[in-house]
Amino acid sequence: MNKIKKIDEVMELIKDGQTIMFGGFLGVGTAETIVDAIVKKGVKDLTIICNDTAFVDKGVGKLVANRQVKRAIVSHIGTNPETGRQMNCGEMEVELVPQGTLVERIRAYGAGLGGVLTPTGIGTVVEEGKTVLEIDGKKYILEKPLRADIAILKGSRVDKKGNIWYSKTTRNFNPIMAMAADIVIVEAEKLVEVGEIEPENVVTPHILVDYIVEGGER
Amino acid sequence: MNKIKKIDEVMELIKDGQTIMFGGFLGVGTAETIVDAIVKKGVKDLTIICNDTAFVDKGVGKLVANRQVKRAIVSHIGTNPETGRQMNCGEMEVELVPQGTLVERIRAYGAGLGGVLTPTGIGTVVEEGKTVLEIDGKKYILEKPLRADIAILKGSRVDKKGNIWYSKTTRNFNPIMAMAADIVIVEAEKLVEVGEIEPENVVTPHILVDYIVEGGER
Amino acid sequence: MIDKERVREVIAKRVAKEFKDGDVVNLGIGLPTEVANYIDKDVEVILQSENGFIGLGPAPEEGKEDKDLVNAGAKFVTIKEGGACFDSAMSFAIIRGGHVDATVLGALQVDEEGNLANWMIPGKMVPGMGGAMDLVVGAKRVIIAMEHTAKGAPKILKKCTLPLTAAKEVNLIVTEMGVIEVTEKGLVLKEIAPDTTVEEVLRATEANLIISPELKVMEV
Amino acid sequence: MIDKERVREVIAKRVAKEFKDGDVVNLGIGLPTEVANYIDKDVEVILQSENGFIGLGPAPEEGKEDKDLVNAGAKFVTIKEGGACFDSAMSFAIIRGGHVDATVLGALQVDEEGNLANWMIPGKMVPGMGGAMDLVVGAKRVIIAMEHTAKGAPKILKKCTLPLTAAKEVNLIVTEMGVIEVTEKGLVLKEIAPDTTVEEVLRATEANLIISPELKVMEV
Repeated sequence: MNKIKKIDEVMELIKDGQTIMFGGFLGVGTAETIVDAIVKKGVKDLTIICNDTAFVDKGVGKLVANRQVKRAIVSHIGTNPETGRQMNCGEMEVELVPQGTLVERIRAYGAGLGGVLTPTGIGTVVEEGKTVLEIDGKKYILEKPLRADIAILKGSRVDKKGNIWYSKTTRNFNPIMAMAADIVIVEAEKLVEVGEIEPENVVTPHILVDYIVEGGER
Repeated sequence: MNKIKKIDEVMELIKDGQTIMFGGFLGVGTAETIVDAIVKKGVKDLTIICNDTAFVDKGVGKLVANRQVKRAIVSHIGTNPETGRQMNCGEMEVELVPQGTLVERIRAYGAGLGGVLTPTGIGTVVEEGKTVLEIDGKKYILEKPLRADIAILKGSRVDKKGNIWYSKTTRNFNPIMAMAADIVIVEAEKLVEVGEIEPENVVTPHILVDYIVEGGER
Repeated sequence: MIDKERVREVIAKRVAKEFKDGDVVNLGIGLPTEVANYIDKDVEVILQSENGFIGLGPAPEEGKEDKDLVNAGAKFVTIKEGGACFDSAMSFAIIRGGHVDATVLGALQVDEEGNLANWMIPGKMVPGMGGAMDLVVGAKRVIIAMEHTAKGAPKILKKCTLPLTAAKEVNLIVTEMGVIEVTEKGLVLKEIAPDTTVEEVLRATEANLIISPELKVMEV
Repeated sequence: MIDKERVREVIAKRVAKEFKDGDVVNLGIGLPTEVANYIDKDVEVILQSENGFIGLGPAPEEGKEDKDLVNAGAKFVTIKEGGACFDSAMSFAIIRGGHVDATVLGALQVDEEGNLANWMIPGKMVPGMGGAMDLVVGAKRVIIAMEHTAKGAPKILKKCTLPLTAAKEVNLIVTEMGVIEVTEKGLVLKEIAPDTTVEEVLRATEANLIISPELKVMEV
């Protein structure tokens, strides 16, 4: 099984209307080479799931700026004025989710759980329209799992089987999203030989990764 | 803050009737030096939370054999005939929990979640007496979080601040239990200098660890 | 009547044919573990061990055991190049989340609805379910590898009488007598062992069996 | 009237005194970030950064930035020796699970019940809550570091009018005018800035304030 593909090969998998998860926190840990290719391909009506919409010229923000996003499920949009503008004039839908809830909803899908019971958001607009359970005297919101058609990860070191190691703060949502999508594509900053990452230091095991694209340092 | 203690110093924390979590899977990844010291101290009526009750002469099985355990919350007791015997004659209570549910209940407490919604056990005795929720057409058991007074971990390499790295299959329940107890004690197989474990390869961050005991290889 | 060892070999060999290149598989303790010995060399199957790793390899040579590296039965094993270790939360996220393609387990009883009982005999054997309940619920395919009968008594029943491990999760049953698929319509006998008659299989089975119109001889 | 910069310094300095050796603290963007500059050198405070690490250090020298190492505001930072990196699920498990001793955040409004509004102004500013809601619910102590008023209008109210970040989670409010504790009985003014009168504080506060019988002068 050779998972290593050219960027054009994996672009065939990306289609209008898909739900795509992107790792990254304000663009750090986002697969920029793949994002650029999606911008170039110009697919429309995407639902993106990401921590935030980054910046107009960085990370998934570029997809927003290029008007390819129909809906964003994120915790923060403040750094990308284009998201706010499109949201306010009804061009784009935004579902704001507390960051800890967002990552846990993704984890719930990936881990086969029915949802998340979190105290975060109790007494706020976040609880509106949701089931609230009282468990041993404390209230929790039942938050539903989140899945995607595609998850796009950025790995600092990726071995040729697909095992991933993340440098510093590039890890963020990447390993969790690796569990929650039908197809998982990783952009490798550095492609290394199998065995170069010690088994204990692998963060995302290769069985979760379908395709590898070389991205280089950027 | 010096977290490094002599075994006698940490033994002062262990008392009759406590709930104690022990990392380890059939004894692999269990802090044997600390277990031996608890056997020697002879505290009684413990509730232990562990993957299993290991063997009569290995891991937490020694505590069972020495009749220090009032109640065990575990997924498996088959390798320790003493557990079965004490359970059958009413000397000890055993709550059997599916392994994935057990670890997720511990994680739920440590992560501040209200419980776990799992499909595991639906249609079996495991669901008896529990709340079952139907979410988007599928049934899930609501399983409650598990906490402990003390968590006892085994770390393969532990730095002097308390950062832990686990070798091979010794990891198992250890990192999850590190989040779910009031006091966390780690037995270090090898104590290393701060900085020897790369920040990315730390599995249990030092902020979760209260005390370190040197254990050596065994 | 073939001897015990040959029975286990027949079952393990047949189960091994169920996998395709790249499959992630969890093998239970006992007979299922032996399946690994018969996987075609051209098929790369990645074994998951629920105590916390993928890339489970064979037992080490004597004297080369690593005290930190065991399988879910606490036996010394090896890890293949490219393997990865993780904690139990991740291990069961992988299992329950559907990232394991198949699990192979033994059974005390299986029934027409695909219900499975393999974890306890009340008042007699209560070892605990370990990871079995999660594996059966979470794996994409559940394959039961077992002897067709226990001391002559059928194990494939109309309805399980022992406490269940999981309801309606079994996909395939492989015994020394044949291969049975669990379908919406019931149990379908798809393959039959050489030198065995359909009548013999029916006699050894309490459940209703639908005989596949394309019934084949099991390769053993 | 002291100038803006001095106001921020006064607040950050006073908040810095709240920590004891070994505390794990998460500092919000903006003024709270400045608190790090005033922590006593004998007190080791471990800073958590919700984008995924502990051991947050100061900004790197120019030219020594690591593109992979930023804080939750995407600013280049450093990691102290003994720091550790993790994913966002672990980061928020640490936060929501009560493993962070204190979080310091700014506020648009705080009220008598300890309710906090700091994430949106409907129709005007909707940046999203980011990690704030989890931090406020999960941290053992929630410290609000903010200017006492906004363009002369009180920010400490009887009842928040903006959408809440969390209900009843605030423990302490530090402003340039004083230090206010949220208690069961209401808001207690515990410290007052030098050269400030109780009357001035009351006038700048909409909420009822209980004046502590041990009212002290704030060290700034």
